[in-house]
Amino acid sequence: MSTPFLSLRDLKVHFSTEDGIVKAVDGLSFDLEKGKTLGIVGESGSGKSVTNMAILGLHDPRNTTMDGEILLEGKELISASESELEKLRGNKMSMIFQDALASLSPYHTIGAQIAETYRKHTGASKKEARARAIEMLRRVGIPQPDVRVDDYPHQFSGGMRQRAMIAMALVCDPELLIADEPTTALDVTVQAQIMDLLKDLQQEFGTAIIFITHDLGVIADIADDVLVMYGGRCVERGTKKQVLSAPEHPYTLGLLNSMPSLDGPVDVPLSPIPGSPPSLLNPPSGCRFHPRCAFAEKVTDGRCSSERPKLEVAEGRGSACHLTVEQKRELFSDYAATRHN
Amino acid sequence: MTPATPSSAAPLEVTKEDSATSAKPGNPKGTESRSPGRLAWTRFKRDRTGVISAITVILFFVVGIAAPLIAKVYGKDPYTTYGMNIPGLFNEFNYPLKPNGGISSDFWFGIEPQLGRDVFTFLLYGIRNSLLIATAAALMTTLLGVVIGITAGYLGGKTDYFVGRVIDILLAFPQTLFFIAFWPVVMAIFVKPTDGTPVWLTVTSLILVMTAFGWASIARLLRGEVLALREREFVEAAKVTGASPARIIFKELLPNLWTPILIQATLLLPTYVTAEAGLAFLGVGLTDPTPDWGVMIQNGAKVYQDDITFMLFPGVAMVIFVVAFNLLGDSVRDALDPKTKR
Amino acid sequence: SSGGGGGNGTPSAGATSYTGAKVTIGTKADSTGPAPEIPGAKKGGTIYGLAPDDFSHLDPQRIYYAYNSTIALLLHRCLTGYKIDSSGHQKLVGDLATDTGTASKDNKTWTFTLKEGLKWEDGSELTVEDVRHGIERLWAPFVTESATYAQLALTGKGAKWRDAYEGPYKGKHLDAIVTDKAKRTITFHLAEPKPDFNFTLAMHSYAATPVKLDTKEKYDKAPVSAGPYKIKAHSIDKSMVLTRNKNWDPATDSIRNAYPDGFEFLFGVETLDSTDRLIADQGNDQYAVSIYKGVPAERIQKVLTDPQLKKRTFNGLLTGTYFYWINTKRVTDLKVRQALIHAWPLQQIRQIYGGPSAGDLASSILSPDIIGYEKSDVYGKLTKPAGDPEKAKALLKEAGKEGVKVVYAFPQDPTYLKTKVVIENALKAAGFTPVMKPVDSTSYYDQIQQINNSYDVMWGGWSPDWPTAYTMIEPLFDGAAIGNGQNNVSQTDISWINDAIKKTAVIADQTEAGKAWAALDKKIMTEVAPIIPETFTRRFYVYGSKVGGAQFDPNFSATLLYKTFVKA
Amino acid sequence: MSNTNPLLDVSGLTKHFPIKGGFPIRRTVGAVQAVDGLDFQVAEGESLGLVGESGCGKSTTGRLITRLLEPTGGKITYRGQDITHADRKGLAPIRSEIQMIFQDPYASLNPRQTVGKIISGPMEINGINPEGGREKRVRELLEIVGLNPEHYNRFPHEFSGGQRQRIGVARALALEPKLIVADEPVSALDVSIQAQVVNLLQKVQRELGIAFVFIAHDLAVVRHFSQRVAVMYLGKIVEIADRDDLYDNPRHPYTRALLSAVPEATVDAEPRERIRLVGDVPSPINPPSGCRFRTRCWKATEKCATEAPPLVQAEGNKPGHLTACHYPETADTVPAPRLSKDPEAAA
Amino acid sequence: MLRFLIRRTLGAAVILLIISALVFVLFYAAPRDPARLACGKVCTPETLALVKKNLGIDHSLPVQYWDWLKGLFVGRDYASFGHCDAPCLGYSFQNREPVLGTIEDRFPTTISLALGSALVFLVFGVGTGMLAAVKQGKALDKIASSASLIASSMQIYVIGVLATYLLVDQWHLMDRANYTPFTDDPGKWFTGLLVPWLVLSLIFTANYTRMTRSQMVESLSEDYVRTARAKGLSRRKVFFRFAWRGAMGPIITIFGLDLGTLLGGAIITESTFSLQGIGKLSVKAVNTNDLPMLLGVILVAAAAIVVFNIIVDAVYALIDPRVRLA
Ligand SMILES: Nc1ncnc2c1ncn2[C@@H]1O[C@H](COP(=O)(O)OP(=O)(O)OP(=O)(O)O)[C@@H](O)[C@H]1O
Ligand SMILES: Nc1ncnc2c1ncn2[C@@H]1O[C@H](COP(=O)(O)OP(=O)(O)OP(=O)(O)O)[C@@H](O)[C@H]1O
Ligand SMILES: [Mg+2]
Ligand SMILES: [Mg+2]
Repeated sequence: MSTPFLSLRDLKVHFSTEDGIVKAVDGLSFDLEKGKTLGIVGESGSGKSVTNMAILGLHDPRNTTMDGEILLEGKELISASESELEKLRGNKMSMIFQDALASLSPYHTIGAQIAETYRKHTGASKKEARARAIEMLRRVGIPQPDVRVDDYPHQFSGGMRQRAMIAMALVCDPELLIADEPTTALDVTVQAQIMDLLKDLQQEFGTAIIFITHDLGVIADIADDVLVMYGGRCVERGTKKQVLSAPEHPYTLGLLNSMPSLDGPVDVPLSPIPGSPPSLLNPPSGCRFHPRCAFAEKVTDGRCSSERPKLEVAEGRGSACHLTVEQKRELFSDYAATRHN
Repeated sequence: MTPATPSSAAPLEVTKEDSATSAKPGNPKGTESRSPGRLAWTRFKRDRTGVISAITVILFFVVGIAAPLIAKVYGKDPYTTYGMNIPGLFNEFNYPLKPNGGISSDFWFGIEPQLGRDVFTFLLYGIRNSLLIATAAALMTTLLGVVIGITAGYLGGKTDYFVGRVIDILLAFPQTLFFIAFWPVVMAIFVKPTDGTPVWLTVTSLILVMTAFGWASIARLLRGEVLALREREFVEAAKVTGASPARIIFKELLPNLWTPILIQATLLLPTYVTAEAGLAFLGVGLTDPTPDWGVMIQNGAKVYQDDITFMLFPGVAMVIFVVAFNLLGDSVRDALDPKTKR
Repeated sequence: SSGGGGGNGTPSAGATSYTGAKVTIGTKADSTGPAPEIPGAKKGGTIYGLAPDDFSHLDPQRIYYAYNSTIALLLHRCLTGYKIDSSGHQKLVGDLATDTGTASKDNKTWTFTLKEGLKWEDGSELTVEDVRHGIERLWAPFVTESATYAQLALTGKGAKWRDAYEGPYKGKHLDAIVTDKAKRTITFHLAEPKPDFNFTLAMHSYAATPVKLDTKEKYDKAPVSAGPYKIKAHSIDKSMVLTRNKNWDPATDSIRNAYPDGFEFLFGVETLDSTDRLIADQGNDQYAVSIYKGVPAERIQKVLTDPQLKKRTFNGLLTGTYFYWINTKRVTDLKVRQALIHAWPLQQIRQIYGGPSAGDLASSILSPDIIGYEKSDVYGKLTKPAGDPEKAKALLKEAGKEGVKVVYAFPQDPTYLKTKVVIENALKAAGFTPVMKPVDSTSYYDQIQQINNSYDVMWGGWSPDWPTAYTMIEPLFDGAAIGNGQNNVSQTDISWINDAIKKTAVIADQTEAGKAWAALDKKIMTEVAPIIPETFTRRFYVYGSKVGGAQFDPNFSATLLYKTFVKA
Repeated sequence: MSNTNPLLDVSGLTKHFPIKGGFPIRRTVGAVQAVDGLDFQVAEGESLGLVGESGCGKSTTGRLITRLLEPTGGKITYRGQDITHADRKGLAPIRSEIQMIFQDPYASLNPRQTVGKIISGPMEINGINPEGGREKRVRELLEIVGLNPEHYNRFPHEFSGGQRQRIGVARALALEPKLIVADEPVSALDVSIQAQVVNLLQKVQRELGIAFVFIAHDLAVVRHFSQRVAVMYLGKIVEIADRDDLYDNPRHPYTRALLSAVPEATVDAEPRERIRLVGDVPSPINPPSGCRFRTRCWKATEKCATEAPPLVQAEGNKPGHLTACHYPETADTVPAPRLSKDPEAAA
Repeated sequence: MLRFLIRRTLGAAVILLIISALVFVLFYAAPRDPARLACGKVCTPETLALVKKNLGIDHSLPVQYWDWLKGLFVGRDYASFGHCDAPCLGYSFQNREPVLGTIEDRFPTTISLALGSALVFLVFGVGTGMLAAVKQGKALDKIASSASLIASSMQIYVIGVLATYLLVDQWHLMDRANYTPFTDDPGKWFTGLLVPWLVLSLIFTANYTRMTRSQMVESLSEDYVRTARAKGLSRRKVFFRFAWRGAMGPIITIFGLDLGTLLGGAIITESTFSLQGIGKLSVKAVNTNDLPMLLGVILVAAAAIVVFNIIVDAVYALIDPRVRLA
């Protein structure tokens, strides 16, 4: 196998705050190929955004320590200089942020913000860049792009803003696109529009996409591979089908079970995951999920609370859990039964 | 019986040192409760600049409050014209004979040129009076601004409109000019022509006038804060349960406004200390026989060429105080509101 | 001129030999120009004048305050004037007039003859009509600030003098003044005898104003000069530039030298600031003088202890006396008034003013530059200047008024707030119950000049309008001068004083008169004790290093501008 | 159907927010027609779900029912009592009976009050003195909502989002209400936590017999929680029906589109028909004439532009299933076309 | 925009009207008589009445105010000054000059002082503030912050005299404070105002340093700044084009208000340096009970504040496209 397009090796991102060290990402690895979409799911605070901001090198070096490797086409990014990163950002790799209103400068027109990126990386003239901006807006489905190009973000609706964000991220035809919960704040109808758009664009350009969300439904819609994060670590990964229909980690299973569906039974209570997400300041020892895990006592010697489970990945499939395969098969099927009657 | 709950004024504790013992009883089974005020206090304690500034500021207040006591121990008062009464202290021009402004074991900070009062006690009393005025004015300004601002913000409608216009007018006033122009008016209202102007009256009117002009900006700020807070869901939650406007203002809104209020108050105090000095320069406020920090500096500025010492003590003290208080203000702000870093 | 408005009396000084100017009456020869040359003086250059305020009036008829007179000396000319020698002695001489005038036996008719060659700045001739016009203008409704001595003397109607004449602008002249254009004479027919009327006419209120060039109200901004300089530019409250008046003939003027080609006055420079500028002595400040304000107390030490600096100073006593009025209608007991005088801490007060150099202690009403001044010290204040609380206590006891409440009023001004401290201490020590009452300094005189005011002792001062005692004793102690806005603040209405004033005022020989006034001074102090004399204030002036001829104007307590010159 | 004696009866409910402007004197120049003539009932113990896109007026409806807002028109009747324009005093007796749960678990709790105070506050205001004292009752409530009663003295910031939402529920329960308006109570929560709260609410509804107006934009959650569901679009109810009716047999095109846009976390199930709506909800300041959905509807005709469809029981509907559409969908309608993405067409 | 301006101007006019009425009432509430001061040393009741008539204050208070107001629009005739053209602010009691003329004469000084020092404190304040924001937490940040704080806690009348003594008199580094019109001699204008500029800006600089720093720190943490970085823009560009743009608003607001206040006269500074501006004029008007002048300067000062309020709002709308003027 040749070197993967993007590869993270044991990434650690720690923040020093006045309350102590926040281990936001604590040993994360994954690979991503071109033209593929990796969906990252996880609860709020599980380190999804931190991971991806780390790829772009956007963390403030004053309070952040990064460890491990981030390789983009074999090139190490953690140790890369700021000017090297500047050349990559917005060009080879770009990012769509969750809150489009806050993430777009309120002081500049949409067009200017898109054109600026283009000019920076291609050295195009103002006129060319503007034409490019209009073209991008048209491509993401903004009506009357030649007029709206001179609007300010606050004049756009939520969905249009998100599309403008996408246009901005794609203006230099990046090879890697990171979409950080691009649809979470949007209505389902708009969300569907955006996801269609992303899929189309990927088909057209073969972009590698990292799609962050905490909604498994969205993952099911868009991703090829899925990575489930919990407390700054990857607890499970595999193809969409593998993860969603045969989860190997109790957390993934819990997530799936706790989701109400449009066609399931309605009179039984949902099966939530008890407890609340872990603190990253004082994370639980061993497996970070063990305080909420329904099967923790099934593992002998209290290993769940003392020993960090390894993430064994074989052919892109793996999970970090002390339960044996047999145990899982047995225990999980019960739960699965309660889900689909 | 309702259990002891931290009072709504809890955040105020951050400025007091003796709050460390509160909140311990009534905390069942070690579930330690950390009120927002307590958290701020913890943050504040960690801030070295803040603590040093706080100590400095407290020192000034202690010195001011204890001025009569200190003067007694020291054995002098700020009114006696020692330089004139005791031969050998002054030269023929009424400047201290000894170098460095006449500093000696008797007169620690020297003696005042011309009148010959003791600089040390005079400074103590000056600090006392200035701090009294500034503190009282800052408190009253804040109080008035808070009450008006919150009321206008919460009630909205006509009240808000009216208050808003009054604020507009007040803020359009050239304030210093107004002070100097209408100070005599204020005094004339209160003093019978046959009576001397008692010092307390000067002080009171100064406080009143400063308050009258100062409240507007605080009120405006708080009005804005209330407008924002009013939309918060917990206010609606209170409304849904039938809470009266008074209850909402005092129990729901006010506790959440302590942060801006405290910040404003800490900004106000040093401003008032210097403003009071500036006004004294323009002839408004306390005048010479009553010890006043600002008047002292101003007199010092006149004689500095011959006796720099006399300007140095009050001047340096003022710089230290204002700087310390501003730094303290910053620290308080950081502690209360850690997100917005200065 | 009188005690100045409000609280600007901060004096300062230093021990020198100067003890007040002698005043004499000059002869016709003294009145004949040109003025004697000053050794070393040369023509040319510009002298700069610094002052906190602009002149409030330039129209001579509206000039009364001494400060305005300092410029009036350069622009306006009266029938008489004072010729001042280098030691500060003054002589009354004829200015426009050939001499100091001729009085009739009864002192009710005064005749003056104009010199020849007198011209206005436009070259037109200055005639007796212009002199008369200047006096008639005093009746114009816009002239409200002038001295009133001549008006009173000419009409004899007292305060109703305005009713006697409707002013010059309705075509009529004042009957009491007769002019003869051909003979160049002007004759005043007074309603009452005035042996010192020629002193009165030296006041700038009585300067000549050209009939043809009179612009009425507007004249105040642009007067026509008859003096050695004329106004070239005037930016009100900021600056004023004077240039030579080519039509002024030195031969007609025995008083004024005019060496500089011009003057430039800069207004709005506070006293401390101007003093520092003069001390620093840089640029144009080397050619600068302070027009009116002396060195403030804060800089006296610096100025007097630096020998280089001290060389650049002159000083003089102010014309008047500073004292404290005792309201005799409220403090009716003579013993209490005497106790007050005994208790008063003169020395401490002067210390605050700046020590011995700030002035001489006063013990009488009249000041040293008054004709006939005699030192008298009825209450031994000069031997016990710090106050004699024992004696005061004893007197109070005698009067049975121990612990009596005394309300002391003073202008709210840094200096008097300081003297208040020592006065309060002294009064307490002497067994009084003092009430200290600061009064807004801008309206201080208004308030104490209300006859029904509620003050017992009031700070104040008085300067004579010319150096005879009449102008001190009459306004201060004549029963007729009691009234709102009048100067008999002590409210003494005692027949023997009133009579003595009337009698003494008509003594023709000013030396004789002087003696009589001095005796009256002593008698008033002894038997009535209506004031507490405080100081004869001394003022120091610094001037730039390139200024020559700077000397004190004993008459207006200022820099004598027309004697200055630019050093080569 | 319990329409005979509903707990809450809303008819023609309207709320227009005035827009100020004009020159030189400010006046009202227009209105945001946030809610425009709603009719629905809530029976005792029943849960009515209210779904719709952002800005369609769901929250406004909730706030009108709880009388946080003054209705512009229409009528709100609670247990036969007209409370449309009741003032604070008039509302006092029923204040304890209608309560609210809010969306934002951070903004809805006063950060300066302890949990105990937050929950006992409503009792204090309404003068309720339960047996054993308020503190005891608060501890009970905390237990009911699944929190540690010992957390009585803690401050909201010491709790996670889900826990905070439980505090909000406890506060609403403190007054033993008959009706709770829950405005997106779980939208701000993580999936894993969301289920906890939904379960809690369900428990509360069932065990205490409390009626709910459950506002949400997540159709799956609403389906799980509500017996009846109303779909709103731009200030109007476009469809209201029993749960199964609505989800299985949506008659309004908008309902259909909405249902089809929900992503499902299943990979093996055969993909549902997809309807992609284009564009955004139009502005409520100038809502489209006639049927408000027509600008995004693939079936719109002339008639839709001129005639506003009434909310009626369309042909083929079960009783109580009301639809406001001129051309309601039928079960066997061919799947709607995947709409062209030509933006111009939508604008 | 035009509507906004018209509406706000009307509002401003009302405010100024109220202020002038207030000044009138308050002025006469004091136990002082402006006529008495103008009346001179021998002030008999007859003379006093004459003076009152001359000054135009021989009527009741409301009539006086009405006369004054009318004068503003149609001019006014005085017994002793003659006609005064509209807009007539009256004649000064003190120097009997038209108030408007005097104010016009003094205004350039105040404008020069205000603008010059504003430039100085803007450049220094904002400059150090930005520097401090870049070097957050580093020594430079701390030095800049504390130095500006110390400077701002000094009193102008102290620093003013000290600066003059040292810079001018002792070391001969700068010229003595003095106003020369720019049109006369730009060089002298500059050197004459340098010391007051520096001293006056001292107290402001710290404020701007602190404000700029905090605004920059805040806006550097904005999401859209992060976006700008994610686009690959250089630090410099991110800093100036994005962060600074966001920080500008509040700074400009405060700056406008400060400038408005300064244009009403920097009273203490002008007094300390003997500069003949509006501030000094106003102190003199107070000290001489000069009602027309006082009214004039208060109105000018208030107008400056009000006008700058409007300007600030307008500028804000220009900077921030989200703000709509109503
Ligand atoms: N600059 C920072 N300093 C300190 N802590 C940080 C910083 N940035 C993020 N964190 C912490 O790191 C953890 C992970 O944050 P992250 O933003 O990656 O979560 P997320 O998975 O993206 O969550 P969400 O779904 O809410 O976006 C959180 O606990 C957050 O508080
Ligand atoms: N106080 C108000 N003043 C003016 N307009 C308002 C006000 N409150 C709401 N609106 C407007 O009314 C419309 C409906 O708002 P509402 O909050 O009810 O929507 P919603 O359905 O709850 O949306 P979301 O899902 O975003 O919460 C929106 O267009 C909103 O902008
Ligand atoms: Mg995130
Ligand atoms: Mg809502």
